[in-house]
Amino acid sequence: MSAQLINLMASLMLLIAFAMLAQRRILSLVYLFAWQGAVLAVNSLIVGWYTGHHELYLSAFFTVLLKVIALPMVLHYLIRRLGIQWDVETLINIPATMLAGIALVVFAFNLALPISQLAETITRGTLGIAIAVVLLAFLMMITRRKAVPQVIGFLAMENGLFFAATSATYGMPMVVELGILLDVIVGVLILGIFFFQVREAFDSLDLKHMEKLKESES
Amino acid sequence: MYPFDTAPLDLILGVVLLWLLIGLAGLARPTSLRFVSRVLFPMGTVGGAMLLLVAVFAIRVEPVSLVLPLGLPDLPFHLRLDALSAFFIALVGAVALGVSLFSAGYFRQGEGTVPGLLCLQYHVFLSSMVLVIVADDAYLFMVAWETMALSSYFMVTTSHKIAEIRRAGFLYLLMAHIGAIALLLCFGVMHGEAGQYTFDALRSSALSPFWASAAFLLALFGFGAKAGLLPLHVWLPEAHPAAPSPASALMSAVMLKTAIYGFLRVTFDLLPTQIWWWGVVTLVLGLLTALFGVMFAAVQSDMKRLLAYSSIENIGIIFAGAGLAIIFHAYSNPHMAALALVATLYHCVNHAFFKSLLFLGTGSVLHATHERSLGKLGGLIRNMPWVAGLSLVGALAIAGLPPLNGFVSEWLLLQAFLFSPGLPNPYLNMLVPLGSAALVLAAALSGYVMVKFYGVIFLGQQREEKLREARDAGLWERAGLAWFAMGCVALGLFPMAVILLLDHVTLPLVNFTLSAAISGSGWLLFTPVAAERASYSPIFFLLGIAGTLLVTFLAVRGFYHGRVRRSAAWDCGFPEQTSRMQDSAEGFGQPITQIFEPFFRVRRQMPDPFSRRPVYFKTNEDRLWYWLYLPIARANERIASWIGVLQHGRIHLYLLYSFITLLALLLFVR
Amino acid sequence: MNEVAITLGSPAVGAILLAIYGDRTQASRLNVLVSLVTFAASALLAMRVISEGALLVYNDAFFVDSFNVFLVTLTAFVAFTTALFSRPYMLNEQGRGRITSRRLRLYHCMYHVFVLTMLLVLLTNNIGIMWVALEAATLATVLLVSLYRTPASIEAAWKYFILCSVGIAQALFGTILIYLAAEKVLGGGGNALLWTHLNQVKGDLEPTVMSLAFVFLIVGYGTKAGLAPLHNWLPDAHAEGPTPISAVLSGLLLNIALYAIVRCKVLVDGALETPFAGNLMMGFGILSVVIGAFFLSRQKDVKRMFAYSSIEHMGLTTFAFGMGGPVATFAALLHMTVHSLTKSAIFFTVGHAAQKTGTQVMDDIRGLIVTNPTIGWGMMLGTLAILGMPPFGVFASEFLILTTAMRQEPWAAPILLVSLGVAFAAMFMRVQAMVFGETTAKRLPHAPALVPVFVHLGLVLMLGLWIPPYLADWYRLAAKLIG
Amino acid sequence: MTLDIFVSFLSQLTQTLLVVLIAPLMLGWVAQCRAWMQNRSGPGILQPYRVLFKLLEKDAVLAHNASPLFRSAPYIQFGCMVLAASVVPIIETNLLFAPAADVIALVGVFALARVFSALAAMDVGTSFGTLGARREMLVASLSEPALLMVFFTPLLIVQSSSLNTIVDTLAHREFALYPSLAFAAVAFVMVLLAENARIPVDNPATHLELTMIHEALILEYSGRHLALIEWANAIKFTTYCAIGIALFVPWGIAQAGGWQVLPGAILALFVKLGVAGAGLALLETISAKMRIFRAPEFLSMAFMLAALGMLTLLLLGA
Repeated sequence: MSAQLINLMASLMLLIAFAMLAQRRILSLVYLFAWQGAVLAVNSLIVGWYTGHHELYLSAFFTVLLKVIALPMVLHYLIRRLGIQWDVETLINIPATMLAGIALVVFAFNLALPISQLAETITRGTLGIAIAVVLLAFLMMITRRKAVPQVIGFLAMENGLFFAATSATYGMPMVVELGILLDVIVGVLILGIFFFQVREAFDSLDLKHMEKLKESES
Repeated sequence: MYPFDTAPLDLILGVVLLWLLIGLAGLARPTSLRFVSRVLFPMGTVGGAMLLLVAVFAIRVEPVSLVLPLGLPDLPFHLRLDALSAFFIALVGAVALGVSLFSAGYFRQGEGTVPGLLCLQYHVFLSSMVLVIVADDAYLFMVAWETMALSSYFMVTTSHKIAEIRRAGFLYLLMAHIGAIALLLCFGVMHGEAGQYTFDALRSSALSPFWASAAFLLALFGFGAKAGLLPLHVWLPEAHPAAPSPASALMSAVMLKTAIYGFLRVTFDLLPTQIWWWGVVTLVLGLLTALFGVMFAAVQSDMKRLLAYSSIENIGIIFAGAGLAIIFHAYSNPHMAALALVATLYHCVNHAFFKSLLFLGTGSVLHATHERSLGKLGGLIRNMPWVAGLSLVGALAIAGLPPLNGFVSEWLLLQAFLFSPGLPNPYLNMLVPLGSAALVLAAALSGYVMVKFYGVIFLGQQREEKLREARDAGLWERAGLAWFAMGCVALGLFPMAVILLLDHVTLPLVNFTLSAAISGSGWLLFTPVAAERASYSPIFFLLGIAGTLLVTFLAVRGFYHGRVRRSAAWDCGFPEQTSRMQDSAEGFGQPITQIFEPFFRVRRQMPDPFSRRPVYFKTNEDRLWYWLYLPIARANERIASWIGVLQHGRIHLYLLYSFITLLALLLFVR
Repeated sequence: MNEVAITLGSPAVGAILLAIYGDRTQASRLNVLVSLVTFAASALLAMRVISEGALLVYNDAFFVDSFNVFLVTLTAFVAFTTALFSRPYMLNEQGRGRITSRRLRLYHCMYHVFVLTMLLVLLTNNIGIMWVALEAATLATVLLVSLYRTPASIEAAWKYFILCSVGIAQALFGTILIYLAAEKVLGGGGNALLWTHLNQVKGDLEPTVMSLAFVFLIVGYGTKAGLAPLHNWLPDAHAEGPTPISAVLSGLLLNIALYAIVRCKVLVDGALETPFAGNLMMGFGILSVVIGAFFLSRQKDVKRMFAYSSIEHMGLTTFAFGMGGPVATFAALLHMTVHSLTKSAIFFTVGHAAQKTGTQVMDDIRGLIVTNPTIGWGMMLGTLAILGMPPFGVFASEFLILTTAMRQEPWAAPILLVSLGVAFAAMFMRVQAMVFGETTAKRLPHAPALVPVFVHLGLVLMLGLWIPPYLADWYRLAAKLIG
Repeated sequence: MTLDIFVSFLSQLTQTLLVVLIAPLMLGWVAQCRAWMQNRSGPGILQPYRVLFKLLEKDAVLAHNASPLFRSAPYIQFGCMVLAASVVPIIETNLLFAPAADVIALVGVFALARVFSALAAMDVGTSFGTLGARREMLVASLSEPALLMVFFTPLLIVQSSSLNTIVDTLAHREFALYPSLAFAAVAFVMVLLAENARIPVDNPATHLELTMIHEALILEYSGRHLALIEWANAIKFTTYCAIGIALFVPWGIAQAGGWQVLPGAILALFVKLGVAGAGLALLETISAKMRIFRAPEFLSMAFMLAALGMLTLLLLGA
């Protein structure tokens, strides 16, 4: 029963990750990111409930607080302030990206197999999905042309890592969890400041303006 | 035997310390010329004399070694003084003595680096050379070696505001560093057990012939780069002229010899075996270098460049001798190996003496006339009799004329060459005598070069007005020059004394001494092999010439008269004689350019026949520069630009790099 | 144990104080003072570790052994000298109107946060916290890199932020994997991430997981250490940030990241008993050396050039650590030390040179030795030192590394040597042109503080000729520790 | 002991004086032969002596800027040549001075003299003087290697570089054919022509400055200086011939001291010199002077021949 639930959550994570990869509009990206956070939180609740690791509740609580409420709000605010809610053109066209993503998933599952055999958690099957989510987020960062989607990709990667942590080891020790969360918060704050700096320097968040520093001619 | 009660190595270290202190003292009052030149340099002279004295006695004593509490924790500085190093130390001391004397009167205010700093560089240079020679482990050797390069680099770039000098300095340090890298590889190849890098460990390391040859070739490359062996010579004619004359003298006279020392040390001492083709390679390279150097010297029009190229020639001769020694040693013919080795070492000393003499002479000329180009000098024998007279000795000696020292070493080397038909290898029997012909050609051409050098600078009419104000060198400078001139004469007249010292050097290296053959036939006659085999007696020689000269003079005066009338030069009755009618430096070199045209990269600019003020210039460049060095530089740039494409400025690509790296590694792990 | 407290506390306090008073005129003095306190505390700590051996404090939260304590001292020392240097430098920058007093406050505050995070990375015993602190170090410096708010600096900061964060995210995954492997041996909970505990049981850790973990870790921390091909943020960040930051980034942060890698390598080696981790590090090392060397010969911006030289030297150090064995590790530690001393000294001189001439373009910097001999000689000697010219210490370490390579990895030695030759040609040509020649440069309002430069170079010179016995033992201990 | 030193000293003295005195005669003889071959009644064999005495009588005229080097050069050249003459075994091999210089040192003596003459020529600083110096040094620097290669062949046969030993062994062995020596002999003649400023390399009788080599060197000399130089050159020429004789037709040279053999040796010497002079005269009559830049080719030819001789020796052992 629990296993099915967890696997459901895992597949939801993967689905959302693909959706993000495919998504063109920034705002919907933000919503997807929020959903991902929610799924993550639910997942840790379930795991915590079934395995009796009650510190997972706390981490679930923080996840909701941060990744379902705070970050999306901040991003939403930024996007409206900077007036960039419109669609994001990607470097490679979407279908190609999807194909690459699928290849990555296969690779991730293969990679996860030996590990998940070692792990004796009930959630071990989902480790492959966790790696897949991380790699997909990575891919998304590579393919996106604007600054904000890149950041969202980065946060998605963070989610993937959390998911991996919960699924592989029922979460990291509390200190570390808190530290990571702290880093994420600070990072996002800095990013907030940063967007404005970028904006005032290039009056756009398009990364193609940020290709001055290089070694190759022309 | 050994007169001092302190161990020789300690005394030598004391001198090194003294020199370093003198150098630092220079920083105390960096701008005061009087302090530096009247106090510090004379003290340096004392150090040089001390060094010479100690080393000459130390050649005879047993090797002594010492470990300093410095260096790497597992590899402290090891020092060792055996006959070979003592011999080269003596060389350093002798030259340092003379050059310091000269420098005491040489430096002027407001020429490039401040005197104090120059003094520091100068003395650090000296001490580093001594340390190179007494070093007994790879680390200390490398440290001293590079310190030597560094300190001399700073002296080369003294007047760094001139672009050519900056370029010369850069080229010099680059080549020195590349050579040092090769040496590092060489020591690495020879590594002893458990990564010990003391020379003892290197000696005891068992090397397969392949690795031994690798080590040898690396050593040849590294030391050749420092000595200016073809094709690694390009820096030398740039760097040596750029430095102030005392520095040039030290670099040519001693620094190149440290390379010879290292080469002999590695080849004969550290490497377990010698293979005959090593000798052939060295011999051929040496002869090529000698011919190349002398040819280019013949066409130079800058007096210091000319001397630099002549240094290349002499280095070639020295390497040829070393190669011969290797061949004989490899074929276990100790007597001839000893002969060749003695010739090599003897030529090292000789070159040190006459090259310092000539470089210092050019220094005096430079200060008297502010002119380096031969085309603007001439007739200085009238204004500067001292410098001219002493330089004449040097010029004759470097031209290899009896009874001066240059001839002795070349004579010995030829003797060694003439024995090669005794070798078991038929090809060598045929080829080595031809090599001797190349050697003789080089020697003869060096005579040509020296006539050009001396005749154009000191003889003839003065080519410029300002030369009339030229003043002769001061006392200090004369003293320095005189020291070297005396050395040239003494080394020429009393070779036996030196040979007897050199026996202590050859004995450990090729385990043979010439003393038996020499002492066989008195001290008057110099017979390195056997009296009936070959003999040469400089004393008789001098007596013969001088005696006849005296007799003739008296006879002519007695039977006839000594009347002399002065008048204008006849010159086949040409009405007017201007100084521009004499051969310019280019003119004098022209036949050489014409005969050996293919060796040069000649660029001429002929004047237009109708031009009011005709301009003519001609440059002879080094083909190797265009064949070897520029291609390498271009290749480097091309690779760099290829790699440069990687850094494209797009963050996506950078992320992609990390991504691919990650995936690749993961695949690699699975 | 209170040394640890002061060492970590003083920068924290300093950060808070300077966050409030950072814009006062005396703030820079306070800055120096705080760094001095940190340095003093770290020195005391070092003495105690030398006398009493490794110590474990605050129920195993912090761990000081001979490996990290020397890095702690080094970090605190360079941080202190950099603070000394940055005082006149920043005042000059303010005078030139490149930064406002508010940004000066930000600078002072963040400087200490940065130092704090680095010290935390070194001192903590928990590899999870190590990760957190390293990420925090990135975050602390991002805003410093973009301090000038020029488009270039913002671009650099953006790349720095994204690349390092993404990279370090991989490191987090690696940490998770280690945790996964560890909790089967040590059981769950906090102890499973304590390095000391892990070190005791490293033999029982699951090899496959550990090797996977190390891949993620080296990609992650390697990005921060500037290993090619993950180095791309490094030259931009060094070139565009204020020079004191370039100095500490180059001299300290890279070391810290490398430290993290080595700590993990110890565990992985214990678990695998194959040279897997070492080979991986050697590969990255060689690649970095080659790429760094060849990039050098394309540089026009002086700080960029020295950034690439840092990449090259980090590569050399990584290679040495990868070879392993007492000598190589000894050499690597020595190289870390001399590199950070020399490189920061060079950046000091470069900073003042750039201020004098008002540009970082090397073609416009000429004749430093004429206008300001100290700067000129500092840059010349520093460059010669970093290029591995004896008698400076860099040569000592390079000598050991190369000779060991010749013995253990003969294939690598020629590659390294050629790269070193190329690097020499490229760098020395440019530096000579900057130091020598004619010039027209003006004086600076605030006299440059060049004492740090010559202190550093003096130390490097000493290390080339004589390594003090206790320092040598210290290195030996550390080398034994790392194996 | 003392006695045979005394004997060797005496024979040394006789030989040296002999060469010094007959040297002008040799020149005169060659000139006379040439005259006869060209159907001229020549000036007579003793002409060179007359010239010398006339020159010695005259005042020496020096240029204003002539330095001491200029005045001392003739004496040095003369001294060098006398030394050379006294080293070569001409009438007998037991010479006091012979060990002072072997063949290599002998070449050194000639080089010393040459360098001084070249420097002296540059001293006054006239256009032709420098020109002469340049050409002289060029020719010399090419002929010296050839000369040494010539020496190497007999030297390798005898395994000794001292002329005494060479002559001793060559003169008093049973007659054998040495093709290598033949090569060497031809090369030696070519070198001899070049070194002594004879046709075809140089023309001692020329009056066209632009073709001068040796004459241009001594343009500024006059009076006793000129006389000494001419005499020195005569000695040089004779010594060269003597060397050739000693190397290639040594028969007749007395081995050890003792008066009874000397007359025969002297007689043999005169005959050989006479023949050699006549041969040279013939050579000079039938050949014409070549351009200065042909000289290198000429000398490299000589060098090649000498090297060939040595190689044949090493190859055939004969």
